[in-house]
Amino acid sequence: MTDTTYREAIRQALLDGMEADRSVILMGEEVGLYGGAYGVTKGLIDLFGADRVIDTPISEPAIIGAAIGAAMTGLRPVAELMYVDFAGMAMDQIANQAAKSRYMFGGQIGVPMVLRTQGGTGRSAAAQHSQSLEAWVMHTPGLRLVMPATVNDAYHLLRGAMEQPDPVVVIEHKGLYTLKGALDTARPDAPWGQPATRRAGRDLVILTYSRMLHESLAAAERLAAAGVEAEVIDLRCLNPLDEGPLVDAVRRTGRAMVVTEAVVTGSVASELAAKLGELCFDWLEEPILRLGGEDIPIPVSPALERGSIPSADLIHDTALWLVTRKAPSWAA
Amino acid sequence: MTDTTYREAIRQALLDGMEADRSVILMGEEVGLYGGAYGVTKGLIDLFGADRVIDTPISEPAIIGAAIGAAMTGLRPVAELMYVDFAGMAMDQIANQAAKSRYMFGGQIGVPMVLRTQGGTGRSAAAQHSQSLEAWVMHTPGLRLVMPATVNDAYHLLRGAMEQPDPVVVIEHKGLYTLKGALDTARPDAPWGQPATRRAGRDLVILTYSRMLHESLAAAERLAAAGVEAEVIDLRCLNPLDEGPLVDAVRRTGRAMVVTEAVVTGSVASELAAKLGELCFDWLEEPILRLGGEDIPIPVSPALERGSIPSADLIHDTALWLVTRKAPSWAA
Amino acid sequence: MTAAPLANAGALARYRMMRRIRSFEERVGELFLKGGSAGSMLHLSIGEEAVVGLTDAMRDGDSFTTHHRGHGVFLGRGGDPNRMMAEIAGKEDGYCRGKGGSMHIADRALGHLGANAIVGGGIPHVVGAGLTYRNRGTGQISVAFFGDGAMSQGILYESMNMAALWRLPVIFCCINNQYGMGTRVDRSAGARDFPARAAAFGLAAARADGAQVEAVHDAARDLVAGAREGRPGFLEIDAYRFFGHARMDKSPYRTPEEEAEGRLRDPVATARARLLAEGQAAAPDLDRIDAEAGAEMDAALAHALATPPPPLSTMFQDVYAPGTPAPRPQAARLAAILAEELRA
Amino acid sequence: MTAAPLANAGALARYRMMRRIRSFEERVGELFLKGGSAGSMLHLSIGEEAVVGLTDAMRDGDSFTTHHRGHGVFLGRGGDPNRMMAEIAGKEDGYCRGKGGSMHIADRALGHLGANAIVGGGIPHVVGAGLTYRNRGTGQISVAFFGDGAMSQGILYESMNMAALWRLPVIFCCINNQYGMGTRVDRSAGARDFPARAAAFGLAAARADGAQVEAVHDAARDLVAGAREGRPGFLEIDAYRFFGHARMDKSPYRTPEEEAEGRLRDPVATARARLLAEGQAAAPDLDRIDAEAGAEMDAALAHALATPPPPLSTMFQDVYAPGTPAPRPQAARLAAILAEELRA
Ligand SMILES: Cc1ncc(C[n+]2csc(CCOP(=O)(O)OP(=O)(O)O)c2C)c(N)n1
Ligand SMILES: Cc1ncc(C[n+]2csc(CCOP(=O)(O)OP(=O)(O)O)c2C)c(N)n1
Ligand SMILES: [Mg+2]
Ligand SMILES: [Mg+2]
Repeated sequence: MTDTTYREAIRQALLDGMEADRSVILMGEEVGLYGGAYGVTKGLIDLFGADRVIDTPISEPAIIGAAIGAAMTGLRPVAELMYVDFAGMAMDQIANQAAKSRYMFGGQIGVPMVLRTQGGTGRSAAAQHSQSLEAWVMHTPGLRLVMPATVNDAYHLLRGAMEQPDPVVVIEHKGLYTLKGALDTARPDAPWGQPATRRAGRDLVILTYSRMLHESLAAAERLAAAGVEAEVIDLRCLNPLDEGPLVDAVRRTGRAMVVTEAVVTGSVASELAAKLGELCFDWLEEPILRLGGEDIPIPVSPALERGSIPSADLIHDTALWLVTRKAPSWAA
Repeated sequence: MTDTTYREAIRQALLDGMEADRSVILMGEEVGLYGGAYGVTKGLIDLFGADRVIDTPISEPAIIGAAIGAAMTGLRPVAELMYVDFAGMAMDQIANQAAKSRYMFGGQIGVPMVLRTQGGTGRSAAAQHSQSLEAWVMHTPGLRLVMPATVNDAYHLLRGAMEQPDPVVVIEHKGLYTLKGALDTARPDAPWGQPATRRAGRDLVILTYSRMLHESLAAAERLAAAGVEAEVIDLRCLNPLDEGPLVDAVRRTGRAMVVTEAVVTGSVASELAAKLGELCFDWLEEPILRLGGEDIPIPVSPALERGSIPSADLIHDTALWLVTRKAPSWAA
Repeated sequence: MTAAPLANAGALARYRMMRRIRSFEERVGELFLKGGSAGSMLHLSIGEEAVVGLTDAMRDGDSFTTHHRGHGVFLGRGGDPNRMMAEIAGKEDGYCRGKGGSMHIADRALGHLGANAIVGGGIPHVVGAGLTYRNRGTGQISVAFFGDGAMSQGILYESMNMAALWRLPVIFCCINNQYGMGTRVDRSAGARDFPARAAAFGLAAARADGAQVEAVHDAARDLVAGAREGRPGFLEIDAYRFFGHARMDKSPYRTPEEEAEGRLRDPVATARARLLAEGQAAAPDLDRIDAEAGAEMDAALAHALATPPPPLSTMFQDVYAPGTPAPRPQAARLAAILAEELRA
Repeated sequence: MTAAPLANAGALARYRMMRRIRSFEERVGELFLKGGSAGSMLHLSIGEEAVVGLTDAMRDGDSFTTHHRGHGVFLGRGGDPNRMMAEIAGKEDGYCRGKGGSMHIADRALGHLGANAIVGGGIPHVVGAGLTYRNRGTGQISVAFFGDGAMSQGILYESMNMAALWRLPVIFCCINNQYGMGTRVDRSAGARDFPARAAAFGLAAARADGAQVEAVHDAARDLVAGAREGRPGFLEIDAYRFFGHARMDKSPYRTPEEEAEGRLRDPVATARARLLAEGQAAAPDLDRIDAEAGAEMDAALAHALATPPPPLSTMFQDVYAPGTPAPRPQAARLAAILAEELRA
């Protein structure tokens, strides 16, 4: 167990995965010489050579397509899409090819590939470099989806993804690469595929993932000071979703919020609220609330950008209302 | 008021729109000489010439991109994406360019274009030609989204779309082109942007759109025979969503189902259930149920295809349970 | 049986294969008319049989992807007509258990990495296969088959660029049948020299007459040899689509005269005439081949009609690999909610 | 003030514009160091100023799109440095009211249809603009500016094909600065002759030395004239990216020697030397031009720092056109739920 960063943990997972399995290759824009747009793959090309760490042209559809073909024929590609925002160019290869090949071909041909990418706000990168598009992925049967929020998960969710027989989309968060934390390569926070309870609490449950976990935990701390104990569950693995523990928590507390950074309309928050609304109806004291990004493109101005996604303050205020029925000032 | 088909109504809307506004052009694969893959644009090239009815190469991203540029400079393009399934190749132009230009450019440059496409099952067209991808569109601020279910709406929603100052995605249903019904070009079923109540009822409300409207209405007929009166609301305009009438109906009946053909996880049904769960909580007698497509790619076998999406039977049985607490046989 | 010396067994074998393809496609048409096909999205490769010139230049172990009009290519690489026809009928006994159909047929064992209903969709997959073969030094190649319509898809150029850049054992084969649906190639291509496009990306590029399977074969042999040594290639097969785009299309956008002329460029008839003219085969030999092909495909058609459709429950299989949980059926989800409700 | 005859006022004007671009970009760097830029995604066009050879061949009313490294192009077409710098600082007074920033700057009035942060994203928009101009017979042209990296984007080829097919008044201008981030062009291009690619799609294609603005201008004039008559063109400007990809990049993937050599190909210094050598201007003239440019951009920088950021409420504007309802803020949504709850 060592202290390291989210960035380093991902790099370690790639390194360990490549050492464990010679069929693993990395491919993507700037993953080699440059070391990755966010420095994640630094030095790996020196360790594994240009045949296994492949700098590609700026051709997102063909990058994913080539990874699919490599996966079909025996390699285990970890393809990188530099920003999840570029998924728009490659969704055909992601959703129509990678996701559906096994099914369309009657189980004959699997696509054991990982698609690493990153999303989210926090760097004033504007509307085309700041999105959270996990909802597109989640709506696509055949894909698996994981989104690490902690340093340990950055390692374990990716390692686990590299062992799956089907395509896994791993969405990192650009605002977390410098996050520091403990990494225990022998012990995941929870089994791959399951959520992790990051904080126990009896009064309400906050369901979240990726960077919003940290805003939620900060809000929970302040709520505790006010006598409200929020349980915070990190979804980690969004699809397929292990709903059991979520259902238990929501039934136990009777109050729930789902917090995401994505545009709220049509988001993962909506999916969770709908699903838990179905399964926990008789246990609910209050509606399941969604907190998400505003329904707008992400503005470049740092203040506007920050203002467009949920803050610990907003989570705190809303949770307090849910539990105490005390209206926040902004609800006046 | 004349009896015609959904296909003809769309064609009429295009024709009337092109006559009313010389800046309207059509562009897309096979929209000209061929008359459209589903025959919708038949003959329009003869009426308006090849400068206004433009057959394009098979280049989905550039088709949408060219439409954007034309819209920015003064034309009103109606671009056709032959199948919504091909959105995967063009989502960058749809979601990063068309949707965000006005915002990113601070309001300077609008993109008044229409993207016509069609989706859904019913023709054994298999996994890459049968999807319902409206959830991707709905999750994209800046886009408007309409999905006509009736002949009259096929005309009016498209005509209205052609007058919007912002990009509108119109998703038709391949299974509805031969639908017959009344067209009154002077009278829309409801104002553009608003839902339409297709059947009144006191016991529960079924929220739906596109082809599932007809399955829902069929189910409602059978429910009536069993003494259960279902209100059936056709969303028509999915984004932005005029939620008021939906909220009223759900509060009034206390029971609601959302029925869509799309894969249920991450669907428009989830968005609706989440939103109405928030706004109608205290009025609900039962959880808001989602009925959607199975969480699988669409299989080619006609029987499997049919079995993978909601039927009038399933809607009927589920509604009956919601109202009478009588478990259907398949729930044993 | 005749005693004519078969100087070129390869040419005869290619004739036989082309005839099998022709017969197969004719039976696919019948399957549709009998109401036995899964849907109407059936794209016949009649007129394009000379692709056998390339499939015959490939080796066991080579892989390939095809477009929506790929029956002929698949047969050329050894596809089993019974399982193909059953798949086209959406039957459980089909290659894909009735999930894929005509446009999504595949055979891992034969290196068929999949037909694709997205124009251009399967092209980049051969780039990835090429990476595998290059990295492992296996000597295999991978070939993408697609139509002239895919020449307008950006992903083709991205893929060709990668193949050239990385010197991959890959071939891009454009079966130019002059049409993408109703659009003749001069209405979709800003410039008409497709090999020039490929050459500009660094590929060895050639065009061959699609009426002459042996001409295709000659060009293909060179390209295949080059590809095996890391010089990726591009081959345009200049052919004609004899019938409509799909089963419902009567091609009103072209003249009967043009069609009649196009159909004169028949690779099967041309090959037959040449075999006879060069004395490589006698008419009875060829007649027997034709009859055998017809009988074989009659049997495939009968099989496809007779064999049962997949049971409903198979719908949930193959979304994910065996051993990982299948998606929960909606009825089960609703029942779970319902059960809780009743309990509560 | 000197009395030297300015034989070629155009060349001097281009020199002035290049100097203004250089000074502007230097101030953008300062803005970042002062912590005043909105983010660090700032891509300086230093070394690429010869693009003025093309912008100067365009006319009022012509339109264009740019990539993420488009400040120089925009200035070349008349962009206002104050509003540009304010936008780069994310301020309300900026071209896009602080919503777009460096990578999403636009000016409808000047025909700037938008910078784009998606490599290749803006290229097809000029095809559409070309359709408008062709249909209306306006005589305008539209030009897409992009980097060598976009030569790997399929959408470029789709767009070039359409432009050639439809004979649109359009030009595709590749500013080849030899790098896409850390990838030198020989590591991204299977074949290096970009004009050959464009020619294979039917475009009039040329390459010009990016160190020589007049050479660029000569090539551009011909292409622009052709485009106006419906012969679309492609121009590669062969340049060098003087600094890192973005503000944080120190270019460790290339040698100092290479950089030093690349920077010898300085279009500003080259133009200055040529103006002097040919006696078209005297040193004091040019010094004054330089000083004026510096002062102008100092002022733009000061303005950007001083002018206020946009108020939070503007966030909800411009998602849709004025007159259509803005998205409801989340706080209002939650409050609505809350209010109902309290009432109930
Ligand atoms: C991405 C995409 N765009 C459009 C279509 C619809 N479509 C199916 S086949 C076809 C024509 C293809 O022409 P070509 O590539 O020449 O193949 P051919 O049918 O002639 O064999 C089109 C436009 C599609 N399936 N995929
Ligand atoms: C579609 C897409 N892929 C990748 C990126 C990330 N990216 C930004 S700039 C860049 C390099 C672009 O190189 P080039 O086109 O030569 O432009 P230059 O930066 O050299 O001006 C890359 C890969 C992006 N913004 N968009
Ligand atoms: Mg064709
Ligand atoms: Mg560059």
